[in-house]
Amino acid sequence: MAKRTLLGRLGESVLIVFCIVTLNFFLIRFMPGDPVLHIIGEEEYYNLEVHAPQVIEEIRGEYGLNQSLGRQYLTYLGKTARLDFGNSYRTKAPVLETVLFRMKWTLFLAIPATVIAAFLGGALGLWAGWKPGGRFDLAATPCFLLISTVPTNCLAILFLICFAFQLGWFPISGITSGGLTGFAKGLDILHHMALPLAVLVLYKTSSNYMLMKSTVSLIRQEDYVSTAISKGLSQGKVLSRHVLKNALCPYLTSICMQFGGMLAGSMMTEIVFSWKGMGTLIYDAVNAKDFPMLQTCFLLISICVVAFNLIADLLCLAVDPRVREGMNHVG
Amino acid sequence: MLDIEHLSVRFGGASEAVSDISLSVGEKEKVVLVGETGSGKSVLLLAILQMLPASASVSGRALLDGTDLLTLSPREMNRIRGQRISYVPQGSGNGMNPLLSVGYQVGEPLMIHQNLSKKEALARAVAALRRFDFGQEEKLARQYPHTLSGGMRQRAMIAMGVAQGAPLLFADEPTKGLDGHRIELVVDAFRRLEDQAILCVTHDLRFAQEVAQQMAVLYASQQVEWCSKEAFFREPLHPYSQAMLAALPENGLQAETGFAPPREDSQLAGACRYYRRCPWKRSRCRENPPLFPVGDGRKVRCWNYGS
Amino acid sequence: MLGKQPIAFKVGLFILLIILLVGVFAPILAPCDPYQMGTPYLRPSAQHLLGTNDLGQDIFSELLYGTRISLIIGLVSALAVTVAGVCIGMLSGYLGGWWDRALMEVTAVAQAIPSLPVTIVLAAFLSPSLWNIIIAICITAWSGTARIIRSRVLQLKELPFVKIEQTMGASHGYIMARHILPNLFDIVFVRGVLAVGNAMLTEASLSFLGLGVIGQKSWGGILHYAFFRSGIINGYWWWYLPPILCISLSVLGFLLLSYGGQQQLGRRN
Amino acid sequence: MMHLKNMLLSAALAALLVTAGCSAASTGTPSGAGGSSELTLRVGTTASADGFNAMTENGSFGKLNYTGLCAAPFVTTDEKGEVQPYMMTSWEISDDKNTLTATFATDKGVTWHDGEPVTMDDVLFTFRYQIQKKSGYCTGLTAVEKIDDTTAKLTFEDGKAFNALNSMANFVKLSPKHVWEKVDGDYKEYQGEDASIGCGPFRMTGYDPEAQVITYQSVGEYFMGTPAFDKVTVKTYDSHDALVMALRTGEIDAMYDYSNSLSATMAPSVTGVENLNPGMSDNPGNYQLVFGFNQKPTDDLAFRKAVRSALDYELLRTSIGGEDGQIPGTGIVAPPNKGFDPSLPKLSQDQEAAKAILEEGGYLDKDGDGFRELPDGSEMNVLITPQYNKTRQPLYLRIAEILKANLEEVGIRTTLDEESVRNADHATQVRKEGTYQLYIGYTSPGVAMYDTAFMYIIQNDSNPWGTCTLPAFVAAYEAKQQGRSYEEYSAAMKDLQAIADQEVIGLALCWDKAYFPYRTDRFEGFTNIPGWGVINNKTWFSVRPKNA
Repeated sequence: MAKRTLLGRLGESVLIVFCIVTLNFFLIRFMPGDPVLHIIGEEEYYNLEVHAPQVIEEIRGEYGLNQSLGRQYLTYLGKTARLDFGNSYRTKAPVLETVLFRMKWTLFLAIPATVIAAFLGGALGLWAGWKPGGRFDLAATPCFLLISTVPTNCLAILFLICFAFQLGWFPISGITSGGLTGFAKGLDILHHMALPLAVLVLYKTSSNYMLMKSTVSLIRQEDYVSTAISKGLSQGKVLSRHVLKNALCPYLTSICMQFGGMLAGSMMTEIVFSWKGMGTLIYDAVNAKDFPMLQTCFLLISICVVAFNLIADLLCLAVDPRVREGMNHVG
Repeated sequence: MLDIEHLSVRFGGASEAVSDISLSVGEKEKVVLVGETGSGKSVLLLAILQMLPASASVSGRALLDGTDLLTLSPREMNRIRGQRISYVPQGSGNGMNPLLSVGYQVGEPLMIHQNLSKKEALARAVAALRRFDFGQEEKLARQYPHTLSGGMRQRAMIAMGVAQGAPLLFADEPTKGLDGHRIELVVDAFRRLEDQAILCVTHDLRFAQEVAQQMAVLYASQQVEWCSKEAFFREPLHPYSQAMLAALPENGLQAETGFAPPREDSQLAGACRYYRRCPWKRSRCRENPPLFPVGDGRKVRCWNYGS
Repeated sequence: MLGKQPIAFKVGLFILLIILLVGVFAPILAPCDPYQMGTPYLRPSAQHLLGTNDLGQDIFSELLYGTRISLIIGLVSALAVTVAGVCIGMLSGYLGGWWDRALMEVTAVAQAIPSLPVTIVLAAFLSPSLWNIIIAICITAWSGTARIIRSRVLQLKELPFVKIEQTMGASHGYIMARHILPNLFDIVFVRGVLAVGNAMLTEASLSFLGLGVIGQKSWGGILHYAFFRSGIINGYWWWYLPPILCISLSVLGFLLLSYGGQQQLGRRN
Repeated sequence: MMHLKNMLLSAALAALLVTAGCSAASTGTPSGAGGSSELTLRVGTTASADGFNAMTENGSFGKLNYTGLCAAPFVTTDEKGEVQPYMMTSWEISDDKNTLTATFATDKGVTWHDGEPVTMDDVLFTFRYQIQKKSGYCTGLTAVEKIDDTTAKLTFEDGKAFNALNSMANFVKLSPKHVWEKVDGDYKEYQGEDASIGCGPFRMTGYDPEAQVITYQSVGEYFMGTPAFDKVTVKTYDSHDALVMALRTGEIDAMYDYSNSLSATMAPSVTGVENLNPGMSDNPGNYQLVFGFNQKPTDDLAFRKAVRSALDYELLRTSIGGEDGQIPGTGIVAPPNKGFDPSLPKLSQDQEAAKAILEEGGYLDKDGDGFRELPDGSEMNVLITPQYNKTRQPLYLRIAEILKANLEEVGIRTTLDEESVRNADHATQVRKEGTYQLYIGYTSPGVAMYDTAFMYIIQNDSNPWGTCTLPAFVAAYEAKQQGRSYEEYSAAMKDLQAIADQEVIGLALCWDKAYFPYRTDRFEGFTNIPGWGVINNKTWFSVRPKNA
């Protein structure tokens, strides 16, 4: 039974990825703007336009941009299947290489942020949800609520101005200063990472906190919690064995979604702190109309989302016997 | 062993959810509290176990073998719960954790209070289940609560309550939401608990008749009568008790007055809570009567029996 | 009715009421015409409470007028997102079968698409009119609502009154409109109100990237020029902080409203 | 199973990690010359750090090559914008302006960065490649012939020799034949290690993609002089804001950003800061408004004159040029340019005069809606089109707002061409087809030095930009293009400015300053070339460490 569901979900995921590949192609191909302008650069383009417009057409042919849309789509599908994502219009470098390099740095920022926030938000939310209206709840909830009302880029900018520019505690931008090796470089990267990490952790913690708090405060009212207390379990055991276990399914689902979205999730923070990850890559690619780059980024992001959705399902399957037996009332 | 004296519970600034309840449960004695849904029966049990939210203020005393449970610290209370008093929640509700196996949950108190290993606790849980003749108890122990029927679940929870061997059992509406046949199974389960004292709240008079030795009647959060089962069914004193009995099918369903408590705002401040419905009401009843002792250990809250 | 609502709901409503009033009465409240140009980069003074921008326009008046466009963007986006989400979720949940599969597949695709990047791509390539910005904000935002609505409809569908109507031969449209939809109200309310806040946050992000509405005064637009006309580097806090605060305050208002609604929801279930 | 204790423990650990990151902050060494004892000039830019192909002009590598850092140009320009020798050491132009006979530094012991000597073959290879790809920098070049090992003859058509010499300055660099002749296909696609090889004073030695830093090492003795520092690092920042912060915190020594000086609105952030020179110079380039001569009503001189009188130049001056901006003259080109005519009047706002001109020209508001109609009575709605440019867009939009407000004050209804704001294609199409009415654009310092803002106004065979075909203007423009010396060029420029004054073919919106700030605490001897800043072809030989 579970095996069949699993296979079904896997097939569904593949279908979703295929849809996204298709959508990717058409979404980006229907955007206005002449990609040739960005392939050869603005100055050169205007120059050629005057002196040798046929060269522009030649380039168009070289990149297959003069073929019919259907043909272009088939070519694109074939290439995607072979993991050939082509070269960047802008830098001419192989797209996959660039994307993987940038992905590494996004993950370097996003994984610690997600993990830290998962534990921090979870623990704090558990505490606040267990004692709603308590002193901790009253102090923490407004703080986290406020954080989630500030646009990410604004908070990031304020952090940048305050801690990096005015106080000078942190470097302005980038991943590392360059010219360093070994341990010194590691420290330097940590130093560069502190501010963007802090911003990401704050946001993720606040949303995790809210989720955990509301889940726990609902579970708290469940009869089985009273039962557990009536058995004489200590508070810690009630929380860990009964409350947390029941809160885990929705919480893990949400954390998995965060993991799934992490490739694009830190975009604004990356842009503000010039962190050379996927977010800045996408932004630059949008500005440069670097279609192959955009398509590859979108594809990877989507695969990541789909994969982690699958993982979330698996985790819930492991935690919740009701899901295991295919019943339709989770949550 | 348990003596409750003038116990009242109030939530925040609202009116009392439980008001002035006095009763006692002797060794191995079965006491049943009857009253309509919403009369505050369950709150009473939770109040004694100190399981109400912080917003509740509890007054009065609840002496367990001489110690007032209401004054114990949470840590001390943890040693009472499950060990001295076990609690059986409503089977129709979510009283069992959906994510843990039945066996684990039945055996859980043993792990805490007797430091048994999981395996030993499980074996004891199976033994406890066996007391109630489920059949295929090992399999049942491995099952999850959502696969059980309401009656099964209720009996499993009774097993959970007795597995540890606590001398006093609190049961909350054990027959709620069950059909006749399943009620019989639950009654049967209760009958097997000869060694335990039981304080059970229910709205089901038939169930009370099967199980109780002593009865307490609650009306609009207030205890109105306290007597033996026999006395109650033979000769109920309070008009509300009489109305309840009259409403039983074998007595002809004579319930034309309707006896659910009226809404709070339509009650007369300070008057007897049954004033609006009472066939005997007179001017004296504009003042709420205390519980009058009327001999044989019976008590009743009505001006007709005292002055 | 209001007396029984949680305090969060009331506070949220109060904040939003004030913002709404400011938006409606902006022409009366504003000390200057926000389009009137004068001396650029004035510091805050009695005449210009928050100084002037790079064109010498009064920033305080800009803020008051900006309330309108920002609210419109938020509300219209939220309306579109919620209507789309409810329609798709309801059809999918109620009709079931192939409809359900197809619509849920579409929803899953929309969820897997990176929403902010797609929004940025659209905003970057479409002309910067108010409506295009709203389209860019809405394009993937409906999927969460659709899923939640669907699972609620699946529950509602099993309820006796719906079953009875079905056996009596009532049309699907009638049942959906008369019985399903009214029972979704609370969930729609909570999701819709959240969507307003999200749309406003997205607009702020777009403005930061230079992809916001142009020509009309909105909070995002004020921020845009504060970012790109050197308000940050020169430390003109009176230029970039007030729009951030306004955005945060209104998002807070909507958040409290939905938070209160959620509490209400939890209480009823 | 996750236990509460573990969870809290992990949370505490996570918090520790964050604080560790923070404490690293206070002990770390944010600035400094990278830890080595070598003397490094640290340059910041906003051009992206990707692609190290000397045949392209992409990214920070390509843009820095305009200064002859790694690749060596044939000729450069000086502060006055006049051509100066470099790899081309001397030249002579024939009387028919079709032949350029030049000597090259192929006997000065210059080597490529891989050790191969620079020879006349490389010179011939470079020019032939320019001919083959129809380079705009060498317009009219048809042939190149070797005379001896240091001399070659370049043949042009249409008398373009002097013109080409000027337009190739800084931009056309000598390319190593031995590297490129083995490359198949498009040179610009080549990604090999040796694609960055040049024969300039610095050799590219490394690129750190994480730090976005390119490193260059001095080659030591060089025929143009020997650099007084060992290394140059070029770090890419994402915005001018970040660049200025880095300058102020001392992360870099100077800014280079070909033709993209800091916006004047940022001037306050670099003035009055310790150890920081704002690097202000007169900008040879300018923002301009161009009229569409193919469209009504902008083809009408009366209308153009009315627009000239309607605009608020004081506001434009401060919006574009800040405190240091100047109200421009009617001749469009800015003071630092060759042939600038200081005698022409400054622009000034006189809305009453504008209204009077419009009345006289027949632009009346007959239907009483507050806006004027065309003389034939049909509705008038003038389209304002800003040039498509991502970084200048906010300013273009602000300028459009000012124009809109000013023109509406004199009764001219206007609309912003929103389509052109985001859609580069549409913007290009509008420009190519010449269907615009009011076109806001920018003349970069590079263009201003020789081609000038008039390039955006003229319509001729080789120009996709302008729409103006007034015979006198076209004649003067041709005379400028074919000038054989700076005298001839300047005379033609004076004529062009006079025509601009009389015919109102376009309007400069502000004569602003360029800001290329640099630090003064580590180096001295900078030359600030207008429109380029202190990082230019002189930098590598004249800048020296302070107190050395």
